[in-house]
Amino acid sequence: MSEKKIKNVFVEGPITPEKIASSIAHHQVKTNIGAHDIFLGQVRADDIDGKTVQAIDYSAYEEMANNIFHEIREETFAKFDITCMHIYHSKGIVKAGEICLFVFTSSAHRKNAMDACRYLVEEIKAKAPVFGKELFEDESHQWKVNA
Amino acid sequence: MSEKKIKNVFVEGPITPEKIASSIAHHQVKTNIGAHDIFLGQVRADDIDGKTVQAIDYSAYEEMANNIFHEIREETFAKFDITCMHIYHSKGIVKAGEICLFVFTSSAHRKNAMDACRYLVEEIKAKAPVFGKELFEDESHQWKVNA
Amino acid sequence: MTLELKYLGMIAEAVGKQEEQLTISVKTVEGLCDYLITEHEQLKNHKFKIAVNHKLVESNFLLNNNDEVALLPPFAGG
Amino acid sequence: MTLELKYLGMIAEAVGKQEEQLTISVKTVEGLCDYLITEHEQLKNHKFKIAVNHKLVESNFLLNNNDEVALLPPFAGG
Repeated sequence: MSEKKIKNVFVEGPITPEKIASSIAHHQVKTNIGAHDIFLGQVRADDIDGKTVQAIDYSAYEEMANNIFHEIREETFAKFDITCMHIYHSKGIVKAGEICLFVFTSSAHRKNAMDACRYLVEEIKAKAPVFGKELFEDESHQWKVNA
Repeated sequence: MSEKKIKNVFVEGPITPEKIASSIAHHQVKTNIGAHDIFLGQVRADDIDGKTVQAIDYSAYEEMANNIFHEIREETFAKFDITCMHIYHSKGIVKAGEICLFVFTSSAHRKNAMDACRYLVEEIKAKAPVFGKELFEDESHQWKVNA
Repeated sequence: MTLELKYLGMIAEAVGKQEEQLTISVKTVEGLCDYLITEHEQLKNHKFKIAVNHKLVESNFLLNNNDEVALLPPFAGG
Repeated sequence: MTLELKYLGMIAEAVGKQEEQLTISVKTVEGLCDYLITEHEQLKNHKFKIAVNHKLVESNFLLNNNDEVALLPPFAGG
């Protein structure tokens, strides 16, 4: 495990397309990059027993989650030859159609960027202590569980 | 093969982060989407025999290329349960650090979006009659060949 | 000993609080869980993992004074 | 018959043009290629595929009058 500073992955509310664009633009000075892969999680308006999800209210065990994200990041750098990676996850309310997860990997060649991105997404889904309360239009809710 | 209109995949010059942001934003009304995967090809400033690539000048056999992109798109829709997909490729000059390929897939669940995106990228690299002239700082050039 | 308990997600909802300080005489995570389930019967209906000081642990894990113990329901990130 | 020839990428560079109309008496793609290589000796040093009317074809493909025939060097998309 490296001595790198543990980053805060969480952003309040949805991740905006503008933030994604700005993150892409920041990589244009890195001219050893040939391929980027970006995964975005978007809140679905699922129908559940006749009610429709309006939003998800995300909460996390934040300190542990940031540690876990840090470990996942270090493992990904060890496994794949990538130039850089970024992870952002929402906390608080994210409405249906809005983005709650942004995973961004870059590499000289496409295979590493794509393999690393997929690995990160699976690891995040399995290991990050993040919780989602699906809110319905009638103010009832249910707790989301990752498939 | 469907009767869908054949789209023009080519855009003049680099694909901008703003275009990518706007494409993401357009999907926020599609609330059956849970996952997006985006692949971006970026021009590398490769060092070749002591000279550095400054840009790639892309050309294509455009009518055939658009037919091929259409076929790839139809095959991808047949193979994977995805909501939508978008492909843009640059023609003309794209400088090192700029983006020349934008592949965007969306699905209810992550696996389909990621599988479809990877399939598309591999098919495009293998089948699309697109040609790239790597330009060096001394105005010499070489022709790029996909690995 | 004294433990800092953290309840997350649907567990917080089930027990009606997000955290508490608990002074208790137990040795293992299992002992603590047995106690918590008698205190909050509704926990029986929930699956959860235990993290001590931000690391997931097994039920035979030995607790120490001032440990932070979190009850984590199924994850739903992304 | 008359063919519309298209030269792409490094092939266009090698033959010094992007397209031409050619009136010639050949039956197959192979016959056309033999002719083109005698006309443009430098094509011997290039790998290329042939598309007729925007479809890749094999060397035994039978040409028709007014076919569009493209010489495609290795692809470099993305």
